[in-house]
Amino acid sequence: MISDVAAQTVVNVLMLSSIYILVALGFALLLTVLGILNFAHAAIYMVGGYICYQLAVVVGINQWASLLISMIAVGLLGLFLERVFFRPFLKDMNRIVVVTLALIIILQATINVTVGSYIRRIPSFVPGVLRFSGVSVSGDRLATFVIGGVLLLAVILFIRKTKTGLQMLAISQDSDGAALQGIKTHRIFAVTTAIGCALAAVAGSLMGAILSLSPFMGDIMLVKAIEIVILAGIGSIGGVLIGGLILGALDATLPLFISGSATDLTGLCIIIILLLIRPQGLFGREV
Amino acid sequence: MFLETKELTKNFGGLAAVFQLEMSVREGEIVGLIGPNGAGKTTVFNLITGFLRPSGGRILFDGKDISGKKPHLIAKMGIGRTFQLAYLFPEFTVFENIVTSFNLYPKSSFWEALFKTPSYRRKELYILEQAKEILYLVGLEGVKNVLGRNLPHGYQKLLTMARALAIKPRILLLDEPIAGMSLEEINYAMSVIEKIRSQGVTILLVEHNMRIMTLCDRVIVINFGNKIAEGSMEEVRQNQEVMKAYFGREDAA
Amino acid sequence: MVAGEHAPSGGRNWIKTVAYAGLIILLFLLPLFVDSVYYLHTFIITLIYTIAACSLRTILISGQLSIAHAAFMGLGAYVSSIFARELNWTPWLTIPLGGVSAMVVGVLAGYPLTRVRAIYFSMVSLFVGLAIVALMGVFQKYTGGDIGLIGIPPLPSITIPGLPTINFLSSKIPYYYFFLLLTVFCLMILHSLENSRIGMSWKAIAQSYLVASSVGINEAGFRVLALAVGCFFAGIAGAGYAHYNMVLTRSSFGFLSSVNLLIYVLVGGTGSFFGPIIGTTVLVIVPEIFRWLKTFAPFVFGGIMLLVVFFMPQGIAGLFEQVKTKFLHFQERKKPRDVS
Amino acid sequence: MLLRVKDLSVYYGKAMALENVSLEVAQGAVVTIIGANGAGKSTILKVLSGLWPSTSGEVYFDNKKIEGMEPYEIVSLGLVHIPEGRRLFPYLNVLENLKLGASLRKDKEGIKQDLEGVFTHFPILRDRRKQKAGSLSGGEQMMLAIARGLMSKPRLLLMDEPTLGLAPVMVVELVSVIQAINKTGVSVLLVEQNVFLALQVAHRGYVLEVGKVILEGNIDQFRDSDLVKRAYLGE
Repeated sequence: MISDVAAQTVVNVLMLSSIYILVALGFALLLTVLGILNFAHAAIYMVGGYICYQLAVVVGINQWASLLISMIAVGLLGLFLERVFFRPFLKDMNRIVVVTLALIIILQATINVTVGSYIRRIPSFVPGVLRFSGVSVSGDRLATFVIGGVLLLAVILFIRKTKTGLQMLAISQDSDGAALQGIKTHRIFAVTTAIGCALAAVAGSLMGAILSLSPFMGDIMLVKAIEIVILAGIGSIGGVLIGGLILGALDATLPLFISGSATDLTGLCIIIILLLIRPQGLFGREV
Repeated sequence: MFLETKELTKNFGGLAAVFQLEMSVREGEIVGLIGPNGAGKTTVFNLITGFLRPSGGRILFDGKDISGKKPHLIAKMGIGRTFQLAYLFPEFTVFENIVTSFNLYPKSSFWEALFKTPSYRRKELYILEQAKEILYLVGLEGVKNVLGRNLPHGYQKLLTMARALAIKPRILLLDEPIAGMSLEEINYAMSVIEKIRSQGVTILLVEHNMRIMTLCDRVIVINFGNKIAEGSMEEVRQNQEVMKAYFGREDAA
Repeated sequence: MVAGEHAPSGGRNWIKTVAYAGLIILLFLLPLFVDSVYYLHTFIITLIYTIAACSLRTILISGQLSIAHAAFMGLGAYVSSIFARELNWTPWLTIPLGGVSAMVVGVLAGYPLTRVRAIYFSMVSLFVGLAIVALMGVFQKYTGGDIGLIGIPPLPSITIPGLPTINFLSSKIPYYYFFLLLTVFCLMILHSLENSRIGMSWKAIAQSYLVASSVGINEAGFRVLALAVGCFFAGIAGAGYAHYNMVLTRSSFGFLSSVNLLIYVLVGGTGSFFGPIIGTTVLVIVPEIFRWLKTFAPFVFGGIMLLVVFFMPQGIAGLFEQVKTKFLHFQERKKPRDVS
Repeated sequence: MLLRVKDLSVYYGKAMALENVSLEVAQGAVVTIIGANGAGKSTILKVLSGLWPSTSGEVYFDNKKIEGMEPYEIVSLGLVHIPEGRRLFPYLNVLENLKLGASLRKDKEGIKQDLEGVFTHFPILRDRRKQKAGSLSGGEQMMLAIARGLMSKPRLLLMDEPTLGLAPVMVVELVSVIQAINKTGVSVLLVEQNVFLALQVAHRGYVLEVGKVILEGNIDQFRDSDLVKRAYLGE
């Protein structure tokens, strides 16, 4: 039995971390490449979940196909948002804050009006419980970890191995310097936003199958994304993976030892203390 | 010695920007600190004024050790400075820039400021008078209501000097005070520096433009964070080491 | 003329004073024309949030964009409620106590926060806010946790000899006057500070902390002072709210509430003292007008925000400023400049 | 004329940075703009490469009007800017930095050849190709910045204060590097405070003071000019 609990905890940590990282990675990419704090990122995660739900439950197509379509659709939504709402305000922090906050309100209201605020669930991607040599784990949770892992690997390979990825890194280090190399910065901004949003959509859809969907599910996730980026250090993409794992581990294991709201407080205190020691985060550059 | 550095050292990630620098300034002098680009002059300024913490060595001002103190405390001791780029408060007018810089004398308490007590008003009126004097001293009265960010470059440089005067400095550190000025502006700025000195303020300045060296009683030449020569402008000009550092060859251009 | 009061000449100041006095008198007479409980409630909420938003501005002008402000409101609210409820202290005492405790926590959090600037400050402040709200959950015994705190005493009635007793439970009108007076009082203090040497130092730090410290301004000290002042008034606003609403839940002081306050300030415009007042008024009252839209109502709120961002780069108050500058320049050209 | 700038003015708000600056760079020439800090030298280059908008005036490169173009369009024409302070990508390695210089190019073979060419020119970069750019010495960073610029296949190379922070020995080396680049047919517009370098390599020069051209002509005239001596060497 002990090993059962241990195994489930491990899977929970990995599952939660995958979801956190999928969302936080996009948030971090937008922060380092475009230089914007996209508060609406977690609302996009929520929209992704609902698109998947509508396709799988209301339209009734295969849920794997729904997941894929949701990912593409939200990627396109990202292109639209970048062009219309982000690009005009890239250099103006106050206005980008208001724009992205307005987007949260509008996206939440849109879902509320079209689908309603009742809690929804996406049917399981991998129903039932899987057994490995006496240990049983939920299929959906394992699937989430696998899908998350594969996507993250793909994104990291994309950034490290392709020309576009290299250009993303270059812009994140020095955007004017990058423009002088002939990099089409706006094209890279668009690609980055699309990738970030698509990742969030996958996370939203998976979350809809594991737990549930609500128009306000993004609120908590936004805080988590910011926590991870801060923990990792602004500018560090690799740090997001570690930061996500740490936060996932805290959130999945602390409730086993501490009850109620003390878990939140403990997690927050750990982060605040860490930031006081290293204001630039675990892997960040100098503040 | 009025201002003195002893074995002053600053490392940036293994590279020594300033290395065991020994230099000193006497009260009432104008001293020029010169050296090629990247020689560490601005780093020395930042160390003296507390914007950087030394990695080693000491800085003595009027006999007191000031190494590693916070910038605002060093300002309070009477060390004023300007910056290489014309740093100023862009959203304040010229006059507000100067008035804001009067923080130390006279000092008002929180409650005085909140209730605008008669003593607070008296102090503010006194500050306004003082600020006007500085305005006249540097010759900015014509643009006193112009926003900092709308000011032409030469005026911005003058304003940074005016602002540094507001702390009633005993020594003023000027970082490239005439860079980017036209010949007329340079002559004017130099006359202002003369006037400041005549009020009993000691001056240490960094400058590329050699014209300003006619003002200096003494120059100190540094390269790679170390002193390579010291003396009058004439003496330094004869120095082979200096010529090599500056022009990369033995004879002057 | 003292620091911060350079531009306006005597004549214009006089007009300004009359305009403010007129506006305040109008607000005092308001209950004569409005007797709907619902409208009065909306106005009271607007007043409370005006105090909170203006105190957030105080922190903002020192270059610190805080995302924790609602948490400090909550701190004031809970401290005041707990002392009034458990120890039977009078709210007249617990409300200032709420302000002071918010201030103390603001100062304690403030010193470490001065290690970080700009966007880093905003993000770390977010954690501070979350930690405060989490703390409220930990002390469930006193705060009621997620169920909420009920039975918070209202403001006690006031008896002034020769006048009828003012009973705060009789209608919304006494509360309206209480909050109007409180708002005027708080805003006068905040305005006075902003237009003093202290306010100028705050603004100087925001523009360039390097230059500011080179002229002897203690950056850390002034930033903590801004937090202290801002948090104190947030605590006062929160405490007042507690004794008006008489029920508290900690979720109303979380991340989204802090963000809401920030929206009020940013939409109103950061360039002038009146920005947060205008922003709060527009963003509380206009959506109330469109309440009948039900689930569509949030579009009004979001729509205002987008409208402001796209067409008013300096916020709503900035729009007024633009018009005013045009008008004043027109006047200035007509009359010779006075040399003062 | 390869580059022709006519009456260029730039204002930041109300503050003037450049006023009616006109200059020309002929095909194959090395031209220098000298002036003190804050004279507006960098501003000219930023306008040329599309980083800053001009307030008025015209810029023609190869008889094409280029102001208002995006930086990448300007790079694609062969106008390549090596900015002040080098602006390398410090967390990327040398090879990646060089590849980014060739961002707009599609000719894989050509890129490979040019990379080889760069490595022959600057053998030290081959040794350091897997090292992060931020960890290089000042001189090596300068070489990498020039090499990265060459990877864009420039016709005109804009260099902003390449001597900044270089040891005197490196400055002498830089002279031969610029001359070698020029021999391959690339024109150079060099912005400098270091009069020594400018006088060594340039054919033609302009002196900029507070946003205005106060002197222009052949470099021989400069050597004898009192104005240049006075401004930079003292009386």
